Amino acid sequence: MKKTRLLKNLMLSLLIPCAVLLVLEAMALGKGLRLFANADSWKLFFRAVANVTLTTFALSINLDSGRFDFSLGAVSMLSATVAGTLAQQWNVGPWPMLAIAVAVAALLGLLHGGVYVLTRIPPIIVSLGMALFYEGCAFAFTGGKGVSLVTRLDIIGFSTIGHYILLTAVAVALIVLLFDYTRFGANYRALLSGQKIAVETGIHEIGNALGCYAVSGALMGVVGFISLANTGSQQMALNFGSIGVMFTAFLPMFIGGWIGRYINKRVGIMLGATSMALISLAFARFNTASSVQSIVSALLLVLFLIYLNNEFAILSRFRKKQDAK
Amino acid sequence: MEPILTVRGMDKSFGATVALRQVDLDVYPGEIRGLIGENGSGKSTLTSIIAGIQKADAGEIRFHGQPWRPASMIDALAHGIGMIVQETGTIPGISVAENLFLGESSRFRTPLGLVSRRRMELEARKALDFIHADHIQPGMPAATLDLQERKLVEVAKVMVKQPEILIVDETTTALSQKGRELLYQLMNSLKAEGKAVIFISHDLDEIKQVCDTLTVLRDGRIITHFTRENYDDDAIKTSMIGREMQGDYYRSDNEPSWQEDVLLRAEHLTGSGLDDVSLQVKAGEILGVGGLSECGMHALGKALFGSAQLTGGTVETEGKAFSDPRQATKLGVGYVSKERDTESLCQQASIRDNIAIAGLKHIQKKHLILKRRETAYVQKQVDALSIKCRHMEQPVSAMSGGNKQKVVFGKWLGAGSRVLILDCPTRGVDIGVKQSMYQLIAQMKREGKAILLISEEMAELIGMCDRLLVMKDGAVQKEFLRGQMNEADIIRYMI
Amino acid sequence: MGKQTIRERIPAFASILGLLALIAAYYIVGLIRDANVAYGLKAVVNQSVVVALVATGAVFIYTLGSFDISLGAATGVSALLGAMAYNATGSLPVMFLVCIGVAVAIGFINSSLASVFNLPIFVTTVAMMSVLSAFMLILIGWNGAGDTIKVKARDVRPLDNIPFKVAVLAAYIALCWFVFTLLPTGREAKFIGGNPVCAKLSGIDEKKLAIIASLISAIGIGLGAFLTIVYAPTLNKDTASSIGMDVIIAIVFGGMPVSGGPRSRILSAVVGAFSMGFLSQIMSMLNLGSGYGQMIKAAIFLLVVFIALGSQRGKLLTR
Amino acid sequence: MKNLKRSLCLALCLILALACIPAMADGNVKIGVLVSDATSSEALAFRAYYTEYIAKAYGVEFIYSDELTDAAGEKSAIDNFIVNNCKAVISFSSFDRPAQIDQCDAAGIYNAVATGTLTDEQYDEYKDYEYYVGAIGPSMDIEFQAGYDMAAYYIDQGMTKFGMFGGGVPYYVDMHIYRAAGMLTAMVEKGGEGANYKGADNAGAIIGQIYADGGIDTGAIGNLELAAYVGGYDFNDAWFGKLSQMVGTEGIQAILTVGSGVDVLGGFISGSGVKLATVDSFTPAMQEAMDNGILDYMAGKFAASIGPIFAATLNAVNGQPIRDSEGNALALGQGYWVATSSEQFAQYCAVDSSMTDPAYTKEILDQYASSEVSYDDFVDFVSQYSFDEIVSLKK
Repeated sequence: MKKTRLLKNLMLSLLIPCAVLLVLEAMALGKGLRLFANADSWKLFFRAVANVTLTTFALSINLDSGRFDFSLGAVSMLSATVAGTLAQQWNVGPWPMLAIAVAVAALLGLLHGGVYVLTRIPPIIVSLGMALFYEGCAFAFTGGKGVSLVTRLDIIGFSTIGHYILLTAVAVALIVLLFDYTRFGANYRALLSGQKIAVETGIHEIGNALGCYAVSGALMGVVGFISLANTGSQQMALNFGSIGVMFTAFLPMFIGGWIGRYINKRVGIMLGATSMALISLAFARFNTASSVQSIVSALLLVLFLIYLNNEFAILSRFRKKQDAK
Repeated sequence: MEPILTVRGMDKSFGATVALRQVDLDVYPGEIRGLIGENGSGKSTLTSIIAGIQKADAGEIRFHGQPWRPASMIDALAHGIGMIVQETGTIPGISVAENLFLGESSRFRTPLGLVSRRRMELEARKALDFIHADHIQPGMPAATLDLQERKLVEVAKVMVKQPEILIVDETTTALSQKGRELLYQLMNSLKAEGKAVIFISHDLDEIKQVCDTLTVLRDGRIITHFTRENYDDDAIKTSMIGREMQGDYYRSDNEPSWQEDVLLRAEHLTGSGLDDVSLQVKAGEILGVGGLSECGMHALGKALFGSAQLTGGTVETEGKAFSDPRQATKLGVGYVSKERDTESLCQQASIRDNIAIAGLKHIQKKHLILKRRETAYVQKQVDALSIKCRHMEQPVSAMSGGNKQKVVFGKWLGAGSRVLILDCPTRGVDIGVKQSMYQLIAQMKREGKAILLISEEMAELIGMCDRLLVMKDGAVQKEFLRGQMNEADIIRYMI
Repeated sequence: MGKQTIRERIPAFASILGLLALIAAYYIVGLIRDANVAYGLKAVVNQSVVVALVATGAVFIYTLGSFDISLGAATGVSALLGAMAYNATGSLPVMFLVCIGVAVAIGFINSSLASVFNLPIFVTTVAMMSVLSAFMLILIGWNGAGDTIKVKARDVRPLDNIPFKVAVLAAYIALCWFVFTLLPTGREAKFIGGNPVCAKLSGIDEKKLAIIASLISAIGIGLGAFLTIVYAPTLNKDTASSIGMDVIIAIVFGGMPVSGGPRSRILSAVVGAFSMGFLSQIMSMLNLGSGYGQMIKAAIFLLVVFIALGSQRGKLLTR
Repeated sequence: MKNLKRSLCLALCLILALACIPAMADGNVKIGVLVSDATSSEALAFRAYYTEYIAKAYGVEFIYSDELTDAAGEKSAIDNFIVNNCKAVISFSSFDRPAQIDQCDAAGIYNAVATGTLTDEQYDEYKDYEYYVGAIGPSMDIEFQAGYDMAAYYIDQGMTKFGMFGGGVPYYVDMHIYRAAGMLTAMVEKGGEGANYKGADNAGAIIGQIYADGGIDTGAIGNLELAAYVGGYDFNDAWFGKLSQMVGTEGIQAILTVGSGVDVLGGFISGSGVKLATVDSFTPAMQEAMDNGILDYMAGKFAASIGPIFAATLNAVNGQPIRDSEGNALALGQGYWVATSSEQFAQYCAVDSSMTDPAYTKEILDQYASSEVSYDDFVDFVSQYSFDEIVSLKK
């Protein structure tokens, strides 16, 4: 009984990624291509899984608690900029650089949380201000030059499938442990749906919120590092040029939420991110024009949301049809 | 005998509002102490300070003779004082076990620093068994529990710590008879062990039945104490409201009466927990609906206003059918929700906005809403209902429960509703205001309005209704007429 | 019955105080930097008027508690199609109508998508934003004249003057104010923003209001698009792209809660848009360079919001 | 309430304190600079030359605009310059050139175009405007040629299989389209009998085809092959994927980029053996890329190439605008330096280090930023932009 249910849950969890894979592979075959043609495709796929998974974690940690965060992109940009610059100056390899990026990003997250906690300005507005501020910082820090590490083969060489899998696995494991099996996580989940009760019971909301911002920041530090190590350069962005990152995490977050009914929520997010990574891979393999890409992504987002928000109605109509047969 | 708990000279204010002034209180071992007072009299504030939810501005509390300064609710509970709060105290998104050990997950830390869910759930099982809540599973998400089960989880959460003092704040309204009896039993066993209980309730009958001593608060002060021997309804009520009750409490007449026209007619309502309910309310009639909290009567209220998801049935007023709140409002049907704060009012909005919102079409003149007319419209309701406020721009969030309910009444009366569906209109309202509301309902009856009164308070139903429908499991079990209602009969059909 | 005390009224005026402080700072910095302060005032009007228009309309959407991030892209698409229509017909009225019409169509799609399928507006508009931006690029491709779509500058120059723009803005604000305060719409919208359940149980038709709100805001977008063409008749793929974020900031600057509800005010948008205009003048006079400039700007933004919010230190963190 | 007041005071003090720092440098001639790109290495090198070298050497203050994205932004920025009493505007932003000139003319401040040139019709309309200084920079022909030369360089080495990065091509950026068209034209011309790009076999037709498509199609061009193409600046996973895929394309020999090649492709190129060619600027980062074999061919402007337009602008501000015999404004072309080896690159950098010893030093510019300079002298001076000529100028 328990076993069959477990199996059923596992199958439902894998439903979306597998369906996406099948559809895309079929489309690829139709075009005479293979989705996974060579090592590059695999690398792209696992990099996207890592990026999207971590970004979606970073977004959902705070968004689930009703805290919008427009500054994710700016945090990843600024932490990568600082880490890249220091790696260049101190001539350190990828692992120390990753550590610097994570530490800096966690501090940036903490600062963001600190401003929020001190001023009590609604989080969405604080995040707008912080996004602007961090973009400005990154620009000022490098004089607008950004970072170029294209000649640092040790750092560029970090971009391997193995490392991507390692980073994703470690991040998922840590996040699952942190949010489902620690005191911090227990408090977090309590605050999530019962803010008032939790605070009155004696849970320290401020500390928890600061922790969330720091963790979310640290994740974006990894994302920034991955992208800098991948291309070898970090471009600057001003005037909210960095906020686009946040939007890419919505669809995987919703998909993850759906999958999360059948399996651990964070693993669900990873599976959602996997689906998105497949779509990214397909865009690259089919060399889809970017305007088509953005329209397709937007349509997917809307369609999935339509399903989610009308699931009950859709399912009952479907069942009625079944019954009629 | 030495008191376990002494409170001396406690002050507390919220901004300009003084909640407590110079409160002294002693609680002795082996007693069940009732706290009673109108809304805003300071009962909840006093107990929440004792339980560590908030801090006093001044004064001293001693527990077992030692100064008592809990850092939080958890801290207080760990050191012997636990409280079951008035509102829902469980968090829906986490499991029962996590709710039971909210804020204490570190107790289940493994050597690796992680929290052991298995151990937590084992402990939770014990706690639930302790209060005989065998049917609740510790691993279930709290969201899947019903209101009563959630309250039981809260009870278990407090009882597992075996507190020296248990504070129960208006908990029983959420419990069925069975749940109540369970709670009384627990309270009595605490009493037998020489511990103490502080019990807060609006229900005078209940409090008299349960408590050994009774302390009355008014406007943040302790007014007087009663012991079981000298309980006297009138004396208690008088001390609560600070004056003698004038006139009738409920209706004075004892005969059912109504006019001929049917103002509200419902046929075969099914769905949302209702099972083929049909009824009609005539002009000048007060139709009561009673039952246990989950019997479907609240869903019925919503369904009659067109805001429930039904699978079948029709509702019409004066021959015109309607199926959503918008049409209902247009046709002169008003609905006062049981959830006053979340469904009947917009908290941040002013008194003005809240009263005017349903009557905009009456305020409009040539389609325009002029502030002057609006002010006059609102002022009329404020005066008619004697709503206590400094000015009508005040946000309703800062008002007391009774005053808020008056605003809700004002909203529908101003809009000229001929049919009023009142779901627990006096819930959490203090006696003084309650009385004026009953008089208001009686007056609406005289004005020929059709009133559907849904209530969990038997006395109120018996006191006010021309006819009473008793519901159980979503269906009407029995109809009583005014003059033929008696509590024992009614309860028989309820359960 | 008593009246509100001055102290109770302060929050309503905090944002105006913020604007006044910025104006004062503008004059002081202008004095020190020997700037052409009078010309600067004109520049502020020119630069703020489009944001003010779009933001004023957006107040309706924000009041409902929704959050629209596609306003900039909608303005851009309306402007591009307006310009193309002008080039096809040579008629300013046609251009005007196309701007408004396109904006209304987009608003209608947005709101009906959201209300028919019960979608959260914010995410819907995120999707809408990327569709519209992609569409702008496609339009430029169709137009086939390089990276821009141009209207002859001299054709629109007669309209490119402050009195005309201020008149358009004033007329639109008057319209919005009328709908917001003299018709039931505004009150109902505030109620929905404050407590949607209660609003529904008070007989308010939420879907109808969502559609009305997006139509009114669409008029603002259309006017904004029209004035964008008038101000700078050469349009490209990024035309008006910054307006989406500017509008959010303007509304917040103007002291309106982003969550909408009863404390929403029409004038917030104008106050906010002009505050931003003055702030950007101050920043340009200080000539701090892009990075530091933006850091200071962010700090001032947060500071002004902080002041406008007053001290609301509850026990719980705001969400 | 107290809190409110305190914060307000704080805000004011902050602004005032800030205002006083740059106010020290007051009294100088102010020149506004319009930029639509604030972050590319070329833009930064230009900016450093102006703000670090020229500003000190000539006692002028440059006020830079934000990174502009549209014509409305240009107009607002010029308004801000006018507020700041700037005497002239040097423009690196080309969303609406005529509007910029009109606006400056109406306000009575000088306008100079520092990148690209006006079209012939535009020039005819504005050449006699009092406040139009003129344009110095690569014309579209020079851009076309830069692309052509780049492709020809590799074809002549016998390479046949290419990739191309189109940058702003999907956004219809003229400069990038002309460079890309130059590359394709070289392929068509050198691709043997009957070579064509989608049926187009001459420069004009190819340019037209790219404008029509908003992109570039891959495929054989005669006996050459354009095996992969990526455009745009999406910076998302799929886009990076396309880029890395392009580098990994079977048998690809060189990737021609219309710009920022090292920034977007550098990471993928390392160790792949594929040659990378780009149009960029002579910065240390590029030098390093070239030293490490990541960058193989670079056409670039030297940072000080914007010196002459400053000289012309300063002359105009000082009341002696440089005009030809008929009183027309300047319209001068200026081409790229091309480096194909580390040594060459190092030489170039040695001649042009923007902070201390730029290609156009104050000494050189002073000869032309003066009342005595004649139109012909100036034209002659600008035309000597090649590396060797500059070296001899410096001597």
